[in-house]
Amino acid sequence: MAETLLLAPWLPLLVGSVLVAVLRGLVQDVVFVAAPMLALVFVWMVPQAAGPGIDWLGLTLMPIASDPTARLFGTAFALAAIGGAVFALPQRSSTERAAALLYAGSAQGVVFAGDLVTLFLFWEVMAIGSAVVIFSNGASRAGLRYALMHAFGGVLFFAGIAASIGSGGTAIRPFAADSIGSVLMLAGILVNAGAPPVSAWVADAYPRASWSGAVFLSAFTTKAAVAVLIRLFPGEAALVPIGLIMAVYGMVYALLGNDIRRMLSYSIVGQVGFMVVAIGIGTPLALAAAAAHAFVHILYKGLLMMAAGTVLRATGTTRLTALGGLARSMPFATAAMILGGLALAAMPLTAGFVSKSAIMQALAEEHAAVAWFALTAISAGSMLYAGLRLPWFAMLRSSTPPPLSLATAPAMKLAMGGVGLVLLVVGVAPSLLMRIVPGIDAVAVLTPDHILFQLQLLIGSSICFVLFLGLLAPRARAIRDTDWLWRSLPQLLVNAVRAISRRGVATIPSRAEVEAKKIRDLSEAWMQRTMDAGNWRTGDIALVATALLGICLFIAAM
Amino acid sequence: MTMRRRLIAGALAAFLAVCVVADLFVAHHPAFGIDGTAGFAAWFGIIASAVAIALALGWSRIAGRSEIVAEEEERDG
Amino acid sequence: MSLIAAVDQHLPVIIVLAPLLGALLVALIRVEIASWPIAVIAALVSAMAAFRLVFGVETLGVVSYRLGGFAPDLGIEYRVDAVNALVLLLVTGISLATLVYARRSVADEIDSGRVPWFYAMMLVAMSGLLGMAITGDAFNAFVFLEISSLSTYTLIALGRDRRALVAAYQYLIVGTIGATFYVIGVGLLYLSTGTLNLALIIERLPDVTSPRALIAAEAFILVGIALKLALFPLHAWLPNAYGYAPSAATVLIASTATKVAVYLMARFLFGVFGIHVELGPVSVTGVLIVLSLGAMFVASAAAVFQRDVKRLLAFSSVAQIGYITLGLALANPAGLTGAFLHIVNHALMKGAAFMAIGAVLLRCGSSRLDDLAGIGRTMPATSVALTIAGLGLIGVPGTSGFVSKWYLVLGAFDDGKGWLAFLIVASSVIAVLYVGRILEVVWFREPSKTALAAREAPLGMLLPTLLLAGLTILFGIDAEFPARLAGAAASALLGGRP
Amino acid sequence: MTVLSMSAMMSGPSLLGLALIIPAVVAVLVMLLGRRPDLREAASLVGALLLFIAICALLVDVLAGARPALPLVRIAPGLELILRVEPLGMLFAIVAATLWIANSVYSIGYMRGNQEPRQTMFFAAFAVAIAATMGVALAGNLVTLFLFYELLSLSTYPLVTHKQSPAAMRAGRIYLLTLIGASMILLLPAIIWTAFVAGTTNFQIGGILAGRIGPLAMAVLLGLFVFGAAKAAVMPLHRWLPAAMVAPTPVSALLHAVAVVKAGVFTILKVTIYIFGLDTLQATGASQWLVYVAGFTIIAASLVAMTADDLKRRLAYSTIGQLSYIVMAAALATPAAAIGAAIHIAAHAVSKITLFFAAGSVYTAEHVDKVSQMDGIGRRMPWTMAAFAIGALSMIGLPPTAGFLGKWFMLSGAGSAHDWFAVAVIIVSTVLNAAYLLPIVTRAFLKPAGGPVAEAPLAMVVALTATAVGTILLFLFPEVPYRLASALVSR
Repeated sequence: MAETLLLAPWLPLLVGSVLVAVLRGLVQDVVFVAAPMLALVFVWMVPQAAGPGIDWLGLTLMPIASDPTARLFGTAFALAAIGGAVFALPQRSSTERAAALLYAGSAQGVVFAGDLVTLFLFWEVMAIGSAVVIFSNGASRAGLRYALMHAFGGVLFFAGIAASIGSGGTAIRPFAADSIGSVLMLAGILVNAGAPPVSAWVADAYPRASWSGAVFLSAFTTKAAVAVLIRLFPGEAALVPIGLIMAVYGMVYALLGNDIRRMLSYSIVGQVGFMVVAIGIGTPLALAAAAAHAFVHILYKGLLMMAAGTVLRATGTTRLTALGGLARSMPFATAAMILGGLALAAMPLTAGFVSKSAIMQALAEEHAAVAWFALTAISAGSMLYAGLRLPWFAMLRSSTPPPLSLATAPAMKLAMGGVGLVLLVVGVAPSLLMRIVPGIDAVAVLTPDHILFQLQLLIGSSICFVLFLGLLAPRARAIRDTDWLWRSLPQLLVNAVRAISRRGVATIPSRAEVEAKKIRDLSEAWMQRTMDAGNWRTGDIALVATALLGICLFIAAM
Repeated sequence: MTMRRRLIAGALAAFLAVCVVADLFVAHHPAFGIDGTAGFAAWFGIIASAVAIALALGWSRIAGRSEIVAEEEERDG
Repeated sequence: MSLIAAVDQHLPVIIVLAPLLGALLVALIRVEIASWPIAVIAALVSAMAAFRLVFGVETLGVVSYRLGGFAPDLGIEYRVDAVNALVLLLVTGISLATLVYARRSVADEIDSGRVPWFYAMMLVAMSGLLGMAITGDAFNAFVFLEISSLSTYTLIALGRDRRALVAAYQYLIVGTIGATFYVIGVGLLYLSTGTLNLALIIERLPDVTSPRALIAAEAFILVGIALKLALFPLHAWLPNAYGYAPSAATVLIASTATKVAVYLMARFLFGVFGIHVELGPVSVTGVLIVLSLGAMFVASAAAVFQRDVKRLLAFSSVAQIGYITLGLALANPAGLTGAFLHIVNHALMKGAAFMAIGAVLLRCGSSRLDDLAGIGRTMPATSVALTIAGLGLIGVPGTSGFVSKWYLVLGAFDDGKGWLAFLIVASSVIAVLYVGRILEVVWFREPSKTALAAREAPLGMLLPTLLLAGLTILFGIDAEFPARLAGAAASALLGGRP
Repeated sequence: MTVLSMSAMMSGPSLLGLALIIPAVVAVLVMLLGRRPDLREAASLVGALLLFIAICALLVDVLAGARPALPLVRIAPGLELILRVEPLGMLFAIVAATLWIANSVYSIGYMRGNQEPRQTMFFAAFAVAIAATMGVALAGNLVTLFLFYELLSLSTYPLVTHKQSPAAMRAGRIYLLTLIGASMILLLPAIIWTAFVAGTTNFQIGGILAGRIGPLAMAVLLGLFVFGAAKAAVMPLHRWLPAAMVAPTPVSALLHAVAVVKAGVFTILKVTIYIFGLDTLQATGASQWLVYVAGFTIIAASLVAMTADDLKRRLAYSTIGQLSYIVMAAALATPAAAIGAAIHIAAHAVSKITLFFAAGSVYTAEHVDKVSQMDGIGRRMPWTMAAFAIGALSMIGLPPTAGFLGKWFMLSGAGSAHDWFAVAVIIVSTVLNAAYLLPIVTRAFLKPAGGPVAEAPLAMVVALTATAVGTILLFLFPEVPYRLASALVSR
């Protein structure tokens, strides 16, 4: 039993995190890359059962409990971590590396957790790790906002767990959002998933990470939330509308975005929306499809973030308005961006087509018409921003390209090439994916009607893009987002209160001063009196005594 | 609209037409009826994209902020 | 054997006579060196007698002694029960300690020619107070009251400060008024009942036909005594009297004189008139509670602003007397126990405090608060005693003040007066203020020049000071003994018969 | 080793006595050794170690189920002083004894590093305060508790006014007046009322008031206890705590972590468990109002903390909030919440002392006491600010730090009681805690260094590193506090 614990996939990553923090130079590089590889091995070696329990605080913690879902997410997380680590080899920040491994390890911990408390512990460590990844780029304020948001989500989740363990212990099991406890839990998870009304944290924080940090960020937090949703809230009907809103929101903001990584962050929310909708449907196929989509999404979003990171590292900016014409000078990144974008848009023969087909089929089987039509439409929209707008304006359009300060490092090419290869291989041979996600093996992917359907959708969308190219041109213009709620609203409130109180104070001081003077005079007089209290004239004492006697006698006489 | 864009648009339209024609000859597995009709995805894709663009532009009209603010936003670590 | 038995028989009178004879002796010999030993011996004899008597009372119950062997309705009866046994013990004990303490202080503060007079007056005052406590005769009590008062006026007037004379004069007038009121009241009682013996008065009260005369008598007597015990608002004579008297005299009168007056008041209230008598629409208890609260708050607040420590402590005395009278007004076992405990405890801690200030006065020549700065470093033992006394005044647990407050508050709850409990403790927070001022200056301020020059008090003064302070602590930790005596006193009073 | 075996052989009651005597003796020794600073400090350290050993020996007994008692004196009928250890007191005692060691080490570094005057007085008063704390922790009835509670107030006064500046004296006055005033006006009547109603003031599991007074009177009585124990700093009686910030940092650590405020919340918790009884409070709902008051205090204090630029002031308001967590948990009166409250006493102690140590270390090294001056300080003083960061995480309640433990139980207590107000308060305050603590950390580490690495004196760094490590160790191995806390509610 104990050896199960030693095979925990999070173990090499956490140990690696400590080592990376301590070590330097080539050894650090080796550990940095080897740790996630070892984690991938462990994901597949650890027995498909609950590991040993550890007694702690009167609870039994199950730090490792593997099942197919855990293994799927574990694989995706490990692949993302390997890719991210290789990609980040030119990044010399030890802090970011250590934090990234901590982050990746705790993400593994979340999906392999055997009970709610363990899950939550890893959940919080994940928040710390990811926050440090952002901080390590010097983004103090954005990092702070990110940390606060996760503290909020974490404590909601925490409160939900604490309130729910009364009924049924800490076992991981499906909940229904029917009590305040489970609603809190759901809310906490949804915060991490980037659901409205707090979706804005994703696009606020991720673009502030370094060129390499964003790759890690794009992989774990939101998808770990998806994994937890699959386990805790399968078939929760409320998730369907929430997911739809996320999908629309992500698409709209991605269409308007200027900064590549901001666009990609919005796109994360949009794609997670697909998964959330599927989880809300809740059939075995839907859940498996959500998991598969998470898997694929981790890969193609990682690839896109790598491409964006490459551009950022080379040019110092990711703003579309400043970019363009890079296809010639950065062919590798351009290819990666196009491939990633097409995978996102579910172009046939990419992995995205496989997983999105599974989701659509799950919706179709349940006759969830609204969701099906909406998501189909949003798929077309995804093509607009990811498959077309992004590569066109960033790379392909003819424009004077910004000067390149750094060439794309071989390790980065290797990482992009590897991830891109996986996307293509899975796209060509969907059975590979179906092997590790057995729930979706009945989905028809590469059938003629299916391919034709998708091609028509994407070409239709492309025609629109060509027609309305001018409207979609990037502009240096920010769009208000839901972070207005916690960034601007409090300031407005404070200002309002200040203004009111200032107006109030203006009238008060004169009166207050008068009162204060009165009180001061009184207290001085009182002090004088009390100090003199022993200095009565004898006659006064006699008078008082007589008066007292008189009163007594008077009362007696009545 | 430049000549090149017209050409591309024409090519795409032609390709789409080919697809729609091909769609007439494959077996469909509709779940909602309309989605089984040939060429459904073609017109749905165009309309959906147009709606998406309209939605985005409309929202940017409502929620957009001045450029100076946007610059500040970018600088704000 | 027979001698001891004979002495035992006459213990009550020995208690009073020993100091009186001692005073006579001192006055006759008038040799400065001899005065102090005689005075101490006289006080010692009296104290030993009191001790023996008290334990006798505990086993035998009431001790009655007929002066000259006359029957009570003709002659004077000395009567010792649980109530005044406590007071006798207290007065003799404190007087003894004060006299031991007095030697150096008196040598410093009193002109050498007057020293014998001073001791004589101390002894006379002591004997007067003891007489007031022990007698069972209302008029005899007046006589002793006058004896003690007259000697006290003299003691105060011996103070070196010129204002002492004025203070003494004022006290003389006020005291005389009080005594006059008292004697008028006693006269009214005599007219109604035909006797001066308290026990007999009580027996005959039910037959009295005119309640109005009785009520008038009560009013006169109570107001008279109230003047003597400085019940608010009749307290104005006290701060100056205490403040300007010689240190030793201050200790004596502060810890004993008012206590005996309180005893006398309790005697009349519970024994003679009955506490629950209605004075028209208002009850005696009601009036007493209001006046006690006034004392507790007004006098405490006044104490906060004093600049002279002796005056400060004097105001504090007024406030503390308020606690005692409040306990009387509660008139239930817990409250009365608290009152009598506080009679003892307050005597001890106020005695210790005034003794400590006397020592400071000796060494620094001033009792102004500012001149006490940093005295804790040069006179640590004295300052410790002062600190303990101060904490006792606040009622910090571990000091006797806490125990008496405990009973008082318990009494208030017992009476269903929860609000009163809060007022009791609230007023002790004011004590935090004035005691805090002293302690802060003494311990935490940089020493003044005078303080730096000062040395620790001489042993003769230090020992009694520390003894009283030690008792304050001891009775705070193990209050079994005083609580037993006070409890016995309370039940004796509530039993209705003196 | 011999000492250990000796104390292991001693019986429980004599250990109780030792717990009071050791610090008292240290106080005397420190006074006597005033002229020889090294010996004087050695006395403090050895005393702290001895006390720790004695308390550990006692802990072994208590964990084995013993509840040794040591009657001290019987003041008067119905009024006696007695020491009796029970799990909660044990927990408090072990926390205070452990942190005394850390604080002694730290104080030595701080007092010497800052060349503070009157060090003898300082260390002596400190030892007396520890003795008083032990008395509070081990008190067997309310009267004993009150005695030592007051002694604690008095003995810490010279510490608060240590600087003797006008501001310090003013702070001292506020300190003493609030604490003694509240305890005299409210706590004392509450105790006497209890004695009057129940006929005893002994602590008994399940309480002594059940069925003796009505719900309304019970609520009032609880109010007297809560506000009487002003050391718990429940609003509006919280002002003394920020005022006392003028004191040297080791004193702040003593106030906030080791002794004073803990004595306050300890009193409240002890009273709810052993005088009122959790079941009684649950059944009558007499403590519900307190949930709201404590909740308000938590939020309000956190908001004030956000606006404070003075580091110690910010930490002071943080303490006020954290204390009210414990008070709120006590008021919830569910077993889980009580466990949470008890554990939070330990958790908050070890993490807040870390924060104060770090603040003092920053002050000693660079004379910086404002948050706005802390740019890049984490790069110059990495150990100090790393410890601070750990303490901050613990305040927020994030794993892997001790702060998580208490919050876990408090939340499940609030949840199981369906007290959603309390849950909401904890949620909101967690975010607020993060909002006022994390910026300090980010500022310290993310802004440019602006200077070479220069830590505070070694003794201070050692102490604060030890407490920071302790914050994490307590999370990983919560066995002892958990067992003690759960013994509170087990039948």
